[in-house]
Amino acid sequence: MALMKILVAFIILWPLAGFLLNGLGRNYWSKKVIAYKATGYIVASFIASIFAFLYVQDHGAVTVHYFDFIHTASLTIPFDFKVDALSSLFLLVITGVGSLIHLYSKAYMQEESSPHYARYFAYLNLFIFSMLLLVLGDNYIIMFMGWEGVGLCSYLLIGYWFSNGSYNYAAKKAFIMNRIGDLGFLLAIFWLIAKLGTVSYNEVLTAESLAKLSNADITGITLLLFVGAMGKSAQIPLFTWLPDAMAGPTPVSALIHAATMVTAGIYMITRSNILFSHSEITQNIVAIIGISTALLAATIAIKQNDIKKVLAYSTVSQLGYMFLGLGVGAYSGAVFHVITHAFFKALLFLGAGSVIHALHHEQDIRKMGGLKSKLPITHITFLIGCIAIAGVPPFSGFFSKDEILAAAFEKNKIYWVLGLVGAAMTAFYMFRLYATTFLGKFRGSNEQEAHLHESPLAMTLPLIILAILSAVGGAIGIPEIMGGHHWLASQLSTIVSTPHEASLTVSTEWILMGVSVAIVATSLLIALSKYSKQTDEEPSSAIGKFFYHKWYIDELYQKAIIEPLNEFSLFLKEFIEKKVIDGAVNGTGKLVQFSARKVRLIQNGQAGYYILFMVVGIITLFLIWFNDIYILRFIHTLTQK
Amino acid sequence: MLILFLLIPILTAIVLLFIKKNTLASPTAITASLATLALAVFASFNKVEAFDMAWLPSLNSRFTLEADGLAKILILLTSISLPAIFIATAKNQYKQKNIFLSLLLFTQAGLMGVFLAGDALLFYFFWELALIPVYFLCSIWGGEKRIVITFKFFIYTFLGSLFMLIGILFLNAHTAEHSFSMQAFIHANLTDGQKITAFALFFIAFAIKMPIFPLHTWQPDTYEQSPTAVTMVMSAVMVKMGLYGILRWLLPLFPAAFAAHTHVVVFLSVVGILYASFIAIRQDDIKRLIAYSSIAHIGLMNAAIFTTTGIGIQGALIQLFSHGINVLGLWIIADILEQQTGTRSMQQMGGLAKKQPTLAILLVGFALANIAMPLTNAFVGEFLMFNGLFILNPWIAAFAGISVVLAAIYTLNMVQKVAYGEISEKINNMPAPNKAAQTVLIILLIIVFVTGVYPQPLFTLTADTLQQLLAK
Amino acid sequence: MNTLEILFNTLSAFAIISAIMVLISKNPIHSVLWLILVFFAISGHYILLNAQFLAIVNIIVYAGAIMVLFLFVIMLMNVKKDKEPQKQLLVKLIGVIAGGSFLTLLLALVKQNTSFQGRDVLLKEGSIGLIHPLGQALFTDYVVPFELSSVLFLSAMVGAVIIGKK
Amino acid sequence: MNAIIVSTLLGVIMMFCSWGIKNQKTQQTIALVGLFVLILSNLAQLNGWFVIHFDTKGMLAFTRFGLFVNTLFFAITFIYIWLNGEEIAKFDNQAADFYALFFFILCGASILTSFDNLLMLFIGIEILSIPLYILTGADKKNLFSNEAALKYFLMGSFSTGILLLGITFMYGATGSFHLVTPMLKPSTGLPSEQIILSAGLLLVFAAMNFKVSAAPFHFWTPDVYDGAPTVFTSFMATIVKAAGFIAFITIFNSQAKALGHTWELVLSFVIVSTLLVGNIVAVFQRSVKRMLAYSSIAQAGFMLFALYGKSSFASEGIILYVIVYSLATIGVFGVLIKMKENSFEAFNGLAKTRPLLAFVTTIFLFSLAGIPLTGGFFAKYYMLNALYAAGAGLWLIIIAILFAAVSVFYYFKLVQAMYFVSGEPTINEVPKKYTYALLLIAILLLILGVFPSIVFNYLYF
Amino acid sequence: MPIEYYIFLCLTLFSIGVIGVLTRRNAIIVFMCIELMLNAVNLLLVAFSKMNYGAALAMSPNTSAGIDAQLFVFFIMVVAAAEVSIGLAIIVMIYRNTHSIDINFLNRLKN
Repeated sequence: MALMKILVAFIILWPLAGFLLNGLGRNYWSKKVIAYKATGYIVASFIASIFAFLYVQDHGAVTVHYFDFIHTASLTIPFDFKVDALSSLFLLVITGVGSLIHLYSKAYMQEESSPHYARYFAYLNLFIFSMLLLVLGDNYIIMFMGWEGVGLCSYLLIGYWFSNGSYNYAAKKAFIMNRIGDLGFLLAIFWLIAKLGTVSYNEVLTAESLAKLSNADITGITLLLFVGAMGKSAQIPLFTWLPDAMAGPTPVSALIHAATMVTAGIYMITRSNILFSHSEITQNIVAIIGISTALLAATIAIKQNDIKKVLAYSTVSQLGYMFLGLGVGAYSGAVFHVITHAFFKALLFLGAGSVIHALHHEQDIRKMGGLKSKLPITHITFLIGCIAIAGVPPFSGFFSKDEILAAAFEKNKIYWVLGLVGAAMTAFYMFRLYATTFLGKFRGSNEQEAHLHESPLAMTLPLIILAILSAVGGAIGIPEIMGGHHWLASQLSTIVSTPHEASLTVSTEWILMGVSVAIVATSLLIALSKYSKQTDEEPSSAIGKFFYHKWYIDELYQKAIIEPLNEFSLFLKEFIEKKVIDGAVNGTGKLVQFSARKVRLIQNGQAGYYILFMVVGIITLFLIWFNDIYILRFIHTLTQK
Repeated sequence: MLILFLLIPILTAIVLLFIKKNTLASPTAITASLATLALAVFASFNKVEAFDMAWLPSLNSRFTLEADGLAKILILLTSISLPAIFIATAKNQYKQKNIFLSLLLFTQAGLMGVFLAGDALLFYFFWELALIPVYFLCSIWGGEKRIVITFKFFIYTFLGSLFMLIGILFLNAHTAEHSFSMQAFIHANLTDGQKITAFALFFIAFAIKMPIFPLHTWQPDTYEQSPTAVTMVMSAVMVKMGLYGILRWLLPLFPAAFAAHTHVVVFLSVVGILYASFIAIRQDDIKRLIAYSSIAHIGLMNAAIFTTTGIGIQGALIQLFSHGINVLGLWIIADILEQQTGTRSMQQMGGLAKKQPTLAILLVGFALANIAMPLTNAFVGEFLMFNGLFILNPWIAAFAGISVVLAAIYTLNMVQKVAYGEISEKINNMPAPNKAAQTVLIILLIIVFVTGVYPQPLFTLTADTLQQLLAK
Repeated sequence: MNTLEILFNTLSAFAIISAIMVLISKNPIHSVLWLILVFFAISGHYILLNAQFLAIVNIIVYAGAIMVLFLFVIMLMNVKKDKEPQKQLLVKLIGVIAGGSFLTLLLALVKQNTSFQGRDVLLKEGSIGLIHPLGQALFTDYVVPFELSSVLFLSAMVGAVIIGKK
Repeated sequence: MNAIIVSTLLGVIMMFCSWGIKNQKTQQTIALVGLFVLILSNLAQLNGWFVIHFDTKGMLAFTRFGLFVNTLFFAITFIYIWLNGEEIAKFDNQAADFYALFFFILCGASILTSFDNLLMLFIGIEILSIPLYILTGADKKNLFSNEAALKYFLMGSFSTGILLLGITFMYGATGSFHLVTPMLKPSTGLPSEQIILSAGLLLVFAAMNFKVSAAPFHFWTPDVYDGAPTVFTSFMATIVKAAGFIAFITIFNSQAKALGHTWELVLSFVIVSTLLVGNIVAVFQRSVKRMLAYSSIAQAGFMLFALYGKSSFASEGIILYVIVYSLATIGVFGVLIKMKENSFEAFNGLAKTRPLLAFVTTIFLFSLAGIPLTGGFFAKYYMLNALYAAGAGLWLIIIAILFAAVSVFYYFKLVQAMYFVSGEPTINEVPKKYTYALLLIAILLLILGVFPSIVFNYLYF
Repeated sequence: MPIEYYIFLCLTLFSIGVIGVLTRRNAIIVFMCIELMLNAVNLLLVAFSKMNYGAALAMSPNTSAGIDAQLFVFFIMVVAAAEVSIGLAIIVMIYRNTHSIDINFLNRLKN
């Protein structure tokens, strides 16, 4: 236990230390030192995570308590961490992929001047730190801390090149959309506290506390949690920030906007799956949103020409798949896909990064092509990535995606069909990307061609490792029918309430696999044949334009939400504030002035009038006194105390 | 012990009136304020006995000072703010700086008195004493429209406090042996109708002081026009007088009337929160932006207190302190920017991160605190307060929650306009960074994060007050 | 209708008419003279009420001293009748209305008042109006105000000196 | 009694000084010494020692309260003459005459604090007023002064007529001039046998309102205060008005409650209209002197609260108010005298050139506005308390408070001129001694602002 | 002779005085009207005194009731004399400076 306490502190604090040291010493250390320090810390906590993982393997889940974050009469929120199968898995992924990407960044960010270089790594470390908080926290508050922390880091990293206005805008967009989600999350937490008075997992996620919650409560809470997930994991309607987030450096896209942060939503829902599986409505909503996001993003991805944009949309659509999995109750499947996706999507981004690096920040695939020979390693690894994501057996993507589809099939045939369509499109756009980038002949400018070169080892090494992982990563979840025993599912059986056991008959499952494989294969062949020679020009068909312009969703938001809000606040500022409220205040002052100007005219300086007024005054007094004018008496009785 | 909190500032202030040399004046002020800070720190971790002596036999009012958790936390805030302000603005050139400083110290004395007074008349006394020096500070050293604006501010708040005076008179008339002490007021025999009247009379004063929508219009103008050092005092500490008044007097005296008005006031405050946030989005003047965001935060605190839920009030108690620190930091930064760039318009700033990275980082840090990022002190308070709102009514909480997003919008706008983007020539002309101010900011930022990660000391400090309030 | 009533009525009528004449006569000197007549009428009333001392004092002080003083001043600044521009009619009207309503108001009150009903004024009997009892009272009970009225004269004198001297 | 006798004698002495002694300084010194003697004699009577013992035959009744107030009057006059000696001398090489008038006024004032008979009230008021007519017109060559004097005189004697009619009615109803307390039998309505008495009281009320310049009988005040020489205005606005109030209270405290609630109505009407006229019109004035005239009307509105009903607050309050208000007013006028002109602009930038003078002026103005830490606050507070204790509705208090807030408008206009507006003040040179005298007054006000009780300790023991 | 008669008479005179004050512009005339008011009051006082005296006489043969009123009248006359001296002095002073005693021209002080 004490060991665990130290170990967890170790895992958490290394990245934090990295952040602080690099942040404060940014002007003093050389790039080399900075890079090695940063990477070293993450590696260290990766090793620590391995130990933690092993410890959990034989001793089961542990909760370590440090201090009480909030301790009042009515509410106590401990600062606890929980290491169990789920979180330890995520630990491995985060720190593992994280360290690879740090390594990669060392070379990729070489051109930056050293303070900014340090800033970059500091942010990355901070990100890892927050991510660890998120997965390790033993209650929703600590998860929320990490949750907002990663949002902040993505904000900082997207706006890393801060002198560029549009990048800042993208960063702000990302943060604010996340904030909208966070609001949902926060409200869910309040709801829990209001009903249960606690937010610790091992108190919330239990039978008796479930008993305390009415169905309405559960649905409400889960929906709000899902809103949070939407923001973080870029689901409809809050997904538009993710493609823009590609403004950040490519490794960042790889780490944050593909491998780790965006999957936080899946983690959160899996963590609280007990709640979700008690609300049919929420599950359906999750599934529907998931699948529709998957399709929407896929359609857009088909028409994009920016290499990173394509990958971004593919990420969105893959996330959609995961939510579909969650929606149909295939939690372990979702997690499985998270892990495999982390591998191959990180791989793809890094590959893209290496391409961009080679082409001096050229991102338009129409200006690429024929890089196969120039960048061999990148090419191979990228290809593996594509295959993996397309879901060709025996690569990792196949297994995870298949598991989700199977679950979908058994839940509702329509999900399955749509899922297949999505899978087909995935294969199509991925291979469109691959073909236009690597096959054919080079379409870029000459001096670009002159300088084409394979990336340094620091960049290729992570590629290779990730390639291997995405190739064989499926091994952790080979379903029974293939003679595997689905190690992952058994791992998660402690956390996931209803581990998805294959209730389908063996035959059906084989059939499903066959179908999907067939469809995927055909569509990728079409893509290859279509794009290996030529690229596609500006879309002409209406539908093509529609996809190319991302369904005009950004424009829609601009018109429907942002501008009205701006107008509204301008109206408040200029009219309500200045004219109405302040006008009233100043009006009283003016009234006094005005009446002063009028009343003083009585004082007209003529003694005769004065005496006249006096006589009138006396008469008035008499009238008040003797006839006791009724209004005055009324006032009096009114205010008689 | 407690009397020192009044004596040190007042005596120093009087001494300062005769120190003409600036080089001598501001060190004097700084040392005095640091002395009070030391006292305050000591007081907040030890038990201090009340100070009591006869004052007005014919009115049966006593000179009573007593410090419970609520008082202590605000005393602490005050005595942190003053030295911070003095040091941060030490470079600023004011004509007759010694007068300036001494007036600030008088204000401090007034604030201390307000937070410590255990006797209603005394409370009112210090309430005004805190107001009058500020009036002079703003009107003499303020911006070009200062006279009109400050006068409006003065009349506005003075009128409010007059209503409170009537309330005090009213209660005092209904107490046995015409006493002004808290206890006597609590046991004053009033009909429910009279209770509500008195409640209203007190509430107007506090509402104007805080200020809550729609009585807030004096604030942005005043903050904009007055010298930033004064703005800091007003925004970091003075607005807390209103909340303090509500916690110390309103809630204990009229629990019933309080509960009766919960929904009205909470609704008003929430409307105010959103209103202020929306307006803040469109501000280009950095001081006005901070002013409006401050209005929003204060509104939230007020709403939380009026939920009369333990958790909400606890949150407000914490936030009293946290908001003070955060907004102080923001003001100091705003002041540095104004002093060094000579403008307050954020359009003309930009690229600060290139020119003065440290300042930019500090700005981001306080911006995060301003939007209640977790692990900053503001998160703890706002989390608890929203929680209280939610317990009162989920829909109101959700409604108010929108401000979380809005806050992100305007704060990030500010950060983007000031720190990021291409470097503007106004920023480019900035002289060397103001080390003293930056040190202060760093210290404040450390406070922000320490209390954000480990807020327990604040909880323990305010525990007793919370108990008393909940006992009602 | 005995002699007293006749006297009362004639004196009253005389007083009121000449009072009105004071108002309406253009020439200040005429008004002064009319006023003197009013005073005589009032003195007549005093005699009727057997307040001989006051009657005499009234004649001497008012009709004699004060009014002569007035006359003297008017002569001094020889204000002709046309010297005084008239107030415009409306103002006069308002004045009359105000005064009239003042009168009616008071009269109404007196009418309502019950405590005076049937109270009579003792005419021509009674010795209190004679010099002897008055003097007695003045120098015993009323010595304080008597002495103090000297202060009044002193201050009046000083004042006259201050204003009078160039 | 002592006060009355001694002040008369002193008046006579001063009269002869004006022939005997030509040196202004000496005259002032004599006057000051005389005042000192006056104070002593009054204190002597407070401790039961009389110059001459004789029965006033129920004309005068000396109460501790009245004698205490006398002391205040004399003390304030002392400060006043000490401060304004030179100024008074400026009018006339015969300042002694004015001193004589002051003493006669004081005599009248001390009659008004102790009268027990309507005859004495009448004589007292006359002794008080007649010298004032002179003082108002003292600046013989100045048309404003003349005009003010005539207006004051005509309206004053008109109000005397009203007063006499009132007294006559009261006599007719009760058959005596003594202040039998209460003359009326307590009743809510108006029993028909008391109508004439009430009418008489009301007429007296009106006349007294004139003396204390309460609306709607205030019309003379602005013109007279404005026209009269500033130095005398400050005397008029303080001692004289205060004396009027004391008389007013002595008559009506005995009667008020018996008059039933309609009385409260009448009083509320007068109070509200006084506050309204005083405060509102003052806002728009351009001449400081005239502004102060209106503000004195407003202050009268506050002092009227003491009439609302008898209570310890009322008696203590009126005393405190008299002290504070007189000191502050004398102070402000003291500064104003030194100004070349009366406009607000004249004060621009006074804080730069003469910080101390500006400071004391600020204290006086704060005190008039009733800002805490100056005596004015407690004065107003006591009055409000008295009002509430006497059972007035809260609405009246709230109105009063609102007008108090309005008063800040015009008092602070002067503060702004002095501190925030830059400019060159048009001011005659001010001797150091003079400034310190003002500072002394300011300090007194501050002390009263923190420990008002010190005044009352003397009142009862 | 009923007291009401006297009251009516005196009030009438008094009101005539008031009207005179309100309607005339010549300072002296105004002042005279005020004197008229005072006289009306005097007469009323004497009437009251005799009324009370009559009432008291019924009780005791040698009462001095009502004497106070007559003395009051005496004092009123005294005061009036003093007032007149001052008033005329002021009027003369004004006449010296502005060759007019029209109270309506005296409105330099206003507002």
